[in-house]
Amino acid sequence: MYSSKLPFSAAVLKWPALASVAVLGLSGCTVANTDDGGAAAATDTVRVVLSQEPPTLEACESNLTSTGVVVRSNVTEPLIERNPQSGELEPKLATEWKATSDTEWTLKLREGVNFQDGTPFNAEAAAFTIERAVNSKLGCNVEGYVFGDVDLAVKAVNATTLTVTTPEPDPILPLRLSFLEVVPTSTSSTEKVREPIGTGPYKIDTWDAGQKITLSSWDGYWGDKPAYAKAEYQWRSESSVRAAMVTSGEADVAMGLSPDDNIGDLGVDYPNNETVALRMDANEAPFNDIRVRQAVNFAIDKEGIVSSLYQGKHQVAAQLVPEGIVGHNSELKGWPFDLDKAKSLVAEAKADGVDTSKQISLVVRNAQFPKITELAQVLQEQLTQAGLNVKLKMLETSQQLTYQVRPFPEDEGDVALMIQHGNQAGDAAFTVDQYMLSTGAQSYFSTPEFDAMIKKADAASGDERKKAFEDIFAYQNDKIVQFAHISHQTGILGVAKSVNYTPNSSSGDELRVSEMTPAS
Amino acid sequence: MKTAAEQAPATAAAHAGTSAAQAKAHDVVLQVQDLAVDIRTHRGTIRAVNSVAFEARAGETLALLGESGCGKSMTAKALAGIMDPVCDLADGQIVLNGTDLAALTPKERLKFAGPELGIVFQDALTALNPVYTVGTQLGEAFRIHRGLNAKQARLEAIDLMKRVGIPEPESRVNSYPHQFSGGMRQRILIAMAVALNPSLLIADEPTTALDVTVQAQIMQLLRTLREEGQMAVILITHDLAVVAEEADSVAVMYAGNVVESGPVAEVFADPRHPYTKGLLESVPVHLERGAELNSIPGSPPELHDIPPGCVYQSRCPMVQAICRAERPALRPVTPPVSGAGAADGAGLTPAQDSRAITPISAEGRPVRAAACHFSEEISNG
Amino acid sequence: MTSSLTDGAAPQPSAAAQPPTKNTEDTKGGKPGLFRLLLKDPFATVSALVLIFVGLTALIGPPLMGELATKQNLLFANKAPFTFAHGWEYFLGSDSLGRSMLARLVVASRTTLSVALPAVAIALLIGSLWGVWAGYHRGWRENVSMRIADVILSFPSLLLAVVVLYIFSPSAANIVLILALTRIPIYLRTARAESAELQSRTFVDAARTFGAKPNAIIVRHVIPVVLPTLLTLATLEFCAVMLAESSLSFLGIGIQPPDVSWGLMVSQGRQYLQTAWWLSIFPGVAIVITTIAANVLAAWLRIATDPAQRWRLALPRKRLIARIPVKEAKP
Amino acid sequence: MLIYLRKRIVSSALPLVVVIVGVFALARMTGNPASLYLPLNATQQMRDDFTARNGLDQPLLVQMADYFGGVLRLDFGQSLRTGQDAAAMALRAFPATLQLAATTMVLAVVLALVVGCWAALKPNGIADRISSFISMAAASIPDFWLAIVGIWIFAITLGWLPTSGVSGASAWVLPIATLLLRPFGVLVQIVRGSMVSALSEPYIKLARSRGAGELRVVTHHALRNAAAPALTVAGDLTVGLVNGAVVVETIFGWPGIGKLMIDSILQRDFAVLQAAVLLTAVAIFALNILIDMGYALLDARVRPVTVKA
Amino acid sequence: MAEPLLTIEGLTKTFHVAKSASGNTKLKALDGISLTVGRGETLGLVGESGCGKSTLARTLMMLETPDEGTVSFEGTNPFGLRGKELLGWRRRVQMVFQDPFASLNARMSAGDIIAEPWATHRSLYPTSRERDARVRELLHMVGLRPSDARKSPQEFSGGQRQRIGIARALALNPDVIILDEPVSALDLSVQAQVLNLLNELQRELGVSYIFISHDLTVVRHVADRVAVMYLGRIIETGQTEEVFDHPRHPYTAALMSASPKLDVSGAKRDRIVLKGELPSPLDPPSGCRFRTRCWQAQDICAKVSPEPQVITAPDGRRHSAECHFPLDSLKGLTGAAASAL
Repeated sequence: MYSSKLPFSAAVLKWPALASVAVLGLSGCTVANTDDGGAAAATDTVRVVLSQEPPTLEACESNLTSTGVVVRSNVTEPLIERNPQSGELEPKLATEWKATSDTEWTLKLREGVNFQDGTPFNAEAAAFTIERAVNSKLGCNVEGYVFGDVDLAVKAVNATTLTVTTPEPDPILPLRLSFLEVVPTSTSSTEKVREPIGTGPYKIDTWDAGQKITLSSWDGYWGDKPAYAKAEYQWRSESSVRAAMVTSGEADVAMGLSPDDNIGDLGVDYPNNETVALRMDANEAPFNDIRVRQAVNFAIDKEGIVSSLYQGKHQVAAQLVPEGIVGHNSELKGWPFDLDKAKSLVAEAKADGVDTSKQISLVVRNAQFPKITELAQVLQEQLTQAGLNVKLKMLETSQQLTYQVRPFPEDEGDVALMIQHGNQAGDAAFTVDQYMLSTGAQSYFSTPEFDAMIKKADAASGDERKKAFEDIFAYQNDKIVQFAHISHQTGILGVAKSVNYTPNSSSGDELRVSEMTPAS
Repeated sequence: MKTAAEQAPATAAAHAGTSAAQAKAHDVVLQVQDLAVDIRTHRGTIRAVNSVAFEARAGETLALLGESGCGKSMTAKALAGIMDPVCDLADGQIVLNGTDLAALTPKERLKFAGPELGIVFQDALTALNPVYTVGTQLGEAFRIHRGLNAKQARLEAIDLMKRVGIPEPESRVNSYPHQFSGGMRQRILIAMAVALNPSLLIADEPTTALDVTVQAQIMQLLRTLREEGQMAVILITHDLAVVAEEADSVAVMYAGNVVESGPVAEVFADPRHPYTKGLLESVPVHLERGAELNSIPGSPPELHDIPPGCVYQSRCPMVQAICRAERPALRPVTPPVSGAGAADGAGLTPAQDSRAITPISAEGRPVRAAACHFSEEISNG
Repeated sequence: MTSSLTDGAAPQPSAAAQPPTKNTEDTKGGKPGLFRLLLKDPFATVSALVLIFVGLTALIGPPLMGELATKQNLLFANKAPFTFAHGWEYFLGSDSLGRSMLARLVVASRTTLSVALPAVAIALLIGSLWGVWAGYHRGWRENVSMRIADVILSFPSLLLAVVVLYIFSPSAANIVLILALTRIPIYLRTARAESAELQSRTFVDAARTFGAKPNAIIVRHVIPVVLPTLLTLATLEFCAVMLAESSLSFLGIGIQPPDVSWGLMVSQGRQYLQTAWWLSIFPGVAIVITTIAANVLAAWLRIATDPAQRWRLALPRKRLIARIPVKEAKP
Repeated sequence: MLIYLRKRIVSSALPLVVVIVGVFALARMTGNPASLYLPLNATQQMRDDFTARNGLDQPLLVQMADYFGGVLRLDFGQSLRTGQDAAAMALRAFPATLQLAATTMVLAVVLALVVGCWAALKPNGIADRISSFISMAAASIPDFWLAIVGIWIFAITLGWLPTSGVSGASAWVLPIATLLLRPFGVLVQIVRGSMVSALSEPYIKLARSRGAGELRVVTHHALRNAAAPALTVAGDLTVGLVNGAVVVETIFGWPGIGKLMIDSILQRDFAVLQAAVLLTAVAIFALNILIDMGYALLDARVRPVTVKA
Repeated sequence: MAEPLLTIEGLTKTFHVAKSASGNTKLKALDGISLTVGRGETLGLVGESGCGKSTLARTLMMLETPDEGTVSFEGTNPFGLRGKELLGWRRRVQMVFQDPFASLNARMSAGDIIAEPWATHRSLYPTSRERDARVRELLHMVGLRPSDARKSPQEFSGGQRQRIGIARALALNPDVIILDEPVSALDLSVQAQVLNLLNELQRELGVSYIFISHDLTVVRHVADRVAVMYLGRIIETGQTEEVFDHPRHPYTAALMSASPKLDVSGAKRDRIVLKGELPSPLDPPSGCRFRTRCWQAQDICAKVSPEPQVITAPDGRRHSAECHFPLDSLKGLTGAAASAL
């Protein structure tokens, strides 16, 4: 040590001084190691702030929000993509596709596309991608969400032709395939890969774990060169901090803001396809009586909630899917707020021997979306007004999940679960199978007729399919009433003045850097 | 740090002055007059030391004798300028080699602390800073007053340790206080006090916590140092035997007042204050085993509750009306001449002056003085 | 915190710092009553009043507020404070659901106190008794106890919170449990240190010479002496516990709505900081004021219950400000 | 010293094991992580596969034996969340926390020493009153609130500092300021208290009697004696920072161990949690040894060689 | 000599301490102590700090357990007792502590302090009325007022506190009271009062005292017999006058000589000032323990531990000293030293 050489005669001063020298030395190292990204806003870099660090950038996990935002359509690309505005499927790495039989689809692949490691994209890679994500033991999220337990038979006919065979007829297989991000055959199929190689306009540059991820544009991209040479991702869990970063010029785009973050005119709204609703367990009293479930619908002041809590940015919901999703029933109107009606329905049920005083647990996941705590308290208050005995249970994610998916906890009494459902696929089947079938992973109950309606709709296609799902939503509101819909949400994105970007309904899941341009 | 550096030249000069004016034996080094110290308590201000006067002479030991709470330590601290924050110097002069310390600001006094005046505390363990080596502490005076560097100060410290008889000073200079025995710690304290050859050394109960064999060693050391440096020593103690053996003159304190003073042999042989007399009789010596000791009844008065009149009135066997009415001043008493007491009858006409007279005699020898209306009678009795 | 108290209280002021005779203090006038001493210190008095006010609010406030704290009015959300325009109940503004801030603060005070007080009390009780026992007996009991304290201290309390919340339902009682458990070592260490020191005191030896049993000695001699220090510590801990509770709320694993505590209010109000500052500022100020009051009182208590330092409080205030060393020159 | 160190290490090993066993058992009481890592509509087969793949179907004791076997081979398992080596994740996050904690504590100690001494010079004086009020207030403000207000004022309104992040020295200011207040507040009170009692010690009087001036008395004689209690408390506070700068790390996006720990608790990422706890426990234990050594440096009486029964 | 009440035989106590500089961890605080105390007798125990006086007192009070040796109290070994019998022994031997401030719990009233022993010995005064009466009686005995029972220790002066300590020791009606430096913390005038009280109580109650003190003047005043300790051993014992007037062990002589005398004549005397320091009890010298400081040590002193030699004075008073070369009271000391004794 240098202690003997220090010019301090007083031993007292020695130790703090030494310690601070040591600490400053240490901290100096970090500061030096971190390039000064925040200070100078280079115009060739777009800086995005997320709400959390992606656990991985594995392509088959890209329907995890934070992973997808970085990876999808930036680093990797799917065969087919869905236009978030029109809902139409559009070619990406596949140029065309058609059903060649009830159960077989044939895809024509784009030529002249290379992966970022230089290997060419071909049917073999496409087949590998599907095999890896759907049929392997990797346990990819996309497998569960999009394909269920269905295994697909994939065949590379030639370099540019691929056939996919499903065990059952699947009219929306192309839509399902749009969730698969293509990776080269060199990708491990036994382990998940943190930093994938793709065909997208950007490749992963660096990942400073805990700090930031940098993407840089890839020269070998088959399409147009994006406007920004680099994209930089950081993450902050406080939404007010994310907003502040945009206002203070430390970031160009901030995800997942709340109306109260005071982002001002830098806030851009977009429909994020998320719908909030209460799911009621009709297997227990008092929700076993439909009048009580109807009463819940009447008791909730949806207009009031939307206008006050969400500053009018959300829409009152009448069904689980918003506009733009195949099967959305635009005829349906939200239940009117009618407290008296609600009270009388509860009274009626009570008169018929339903134990309406039994406690209902209102189960809510902490911090699931902005202002969820406030919403939960409003709901509790309003249901109480209607004469129900509601106990609010705010739970953390893991615990709440035990209520959300089968098998549901036993002996919990009656439960009203607050759900936030996002249908990112654009087809109501993804909603209805989950939430309304009697065997649906997130459904409490159904009736045989209703199940039959759903099965039928699943197999249908085209306008018939659309109509079938519209009927399902109407039927649920009339006869089933498992849900009390509250609102279709609106996402808020903070976008700095220096960036031109118009978000769309998929922006919450895939944020295409190539769609961003510097403002003049 | 800076202030210490600034002080250095000034203190060096002061020191040089001291050496030049090095006192000859029996010269009065310190003269204290009308010293009064107040303590602030929740019951108001109380006077802990009242009109105390004495003088200390070069090469001699003055003992301040008294029981706990009599104000003797307070007096010592007032002399050294290290009183507690709740205490105030209310009155009096402390003339040390011609300078009235009481009139100086605390900062000015710092120049005297060390070169002119050293103090030794009773509890050597708490009086030494536990976190520094004894060498550092011994050398500090040299660094402050002579501006020596650490190395030079260490050499001086070793020298000092030799002077006070600490074995192997070269190696022990780097030891910490807790690594020394009680006796050695006391030696270190003494070394610290005499480091700059002060003309006055105040020793506040220097041997109370020590065993008799060690006490004898320390007393011997103090004697030697006193003679070497012709220091005036003020020895504060409650031990009559120590006073008898070590001191030249004595001032007996009671409840903040000096009640009797004079040469030790005279005072002990012929006490002129009932308190002194009572103390002397309390010592279980020359008595049959188990015989009743002649104890003083009661206990000293509370400082906030000292009655007007004589401070000793509540315990005095010969108290009279005047004792309750009027506080006797410390005034010279005549040496006992056989038969003279009865003849001149001075004891029956108490002095009217309530102000203390500093008992200084022209010949340079301390005179006997007592603060009792009936001091002559005690002598006779 | 722990050792500060022990270290702060233990060193005796030098003999001379006390009044000159050791018994001057109390022989005649008796000891000045704690209450009278309190009145002499305006800061401590104000602090005590604040704490009494908070305590009373928590005790009788919520029933007085009735439904006001839960009555929502979505059209009346986030109304600014300091106006009587909307009635006295909205003098401190309304929250994001249009509830009266005043009523919410009052109701939250009860939750806050009913989390902090039992948590402190339980930790105090267990930690102190354990620590006193360990310190009195020394030896392996002491070693094992200190190791256990080490374990608890280096255990992630957040995990504990999640475990308890997962296994039991989120309730104030469980938060109390977690906070109490994690604060036990604080008392354990302090009580042990004090008790270990006490068990070698002469009056404890004296009791041993009569053949008194260890437990009897602990009850009669150790606990009464250790108690003031521990109570002072508990007062300080009260603040720490309130802050810990609010941090848990921030992380989403503390008090859960519809229960409401000051910590939760600060935490929930933080997203409105720029649009409705009063939502988080008022409960924050409530925490700070209560904490400071408790701190001041603790500081005062530490001196007031120490027979060796007590006299300091009784000194006339003005003169105390004198410098060290006292200016010794004549006026 | 070496003997002493060896003894300390041995005596700390057992609590360390107890902590890990406790964390291991408690973590597994928070439920199966399958639902967090699998899609919501995952089949029972998928759940079973997941459970088996991660060894969560084994009896707790077997799992624990496996884990400790791995630890002995320096294999701390893999993160469920990121698939990375758990120990590597913990080790990567730790320096950020350590730097933050160390810088904060050094600043807090230095500031507290200055303010505490200043207050102690005139007990109950104006400076004392002010500093005690400030320190109490500082110690009683919820840190997350302070952090957000700080961002609001200094990053948004004034634009002086970045809101968050780790890039550049200026990014350190707000997190440190936020973390600093509580240790500072607590330490000021400790330093003040121990300075007041140190200043009334006989050796201080003696130093004055040697002609030591006020500054020398404070910096030379009292401070070092007053430092010991401050050191204890600073140690405890540092433990708190090392263990729990969670809130500040969360708000400022500081990639530290606290954030890692709470994330892995909430995400049931057991291996990472265990690695993080183990690492912090070892660090705390090392810190305690450092503090003991600090004591020994400050005060020769507590040097282990001379300790008596 | 009075009938022996308490006999101590070969009492040894070793403490284990953390490693010392020399690597020794055994501190022999008591090394083969043998003593007797007769009924109604006062045994003075003299020695410097660290000599083992207090350890001996603590061992007799059973605050420490001896490694070797026996204690016999009217033929019973208290260390073999359990339960009721043990309490019975504790009742019969009591102690007064040195520091009247530390030995009383400041949070109890004087009455409670005096009555405290009865909380353990319930049978002694079973009703509160009896206890109150006895407290008043004890207070009176030690010269305090009955109303003092309600006061707390802080309200008393040092001497009064020591009286409370004595009253507490008397509460169990003991046969032996160990007085550990009972007056050394007191002022001279108060010391005399307490010594008078102790004498008076002994006369009235016939209790035996073990009087531990470093103040030779006081010991000479109160003790019938005296034992001088040095480094865990009793190096000289005998009747008080005999030991004081004719010390046989050089250490005793030095101790007497070092003790300051109140000699009002003012004549200065020569004294034996011992060189060096008390050796560390962790590393006591071989052979005779005093040899390192003894002015007449010879080779044998380093090799052989001296055995106690019993010396009978011409008047029949017996006296034993552990020294190879016991001083002859007439020739052993320098003239000056002898005259000072």
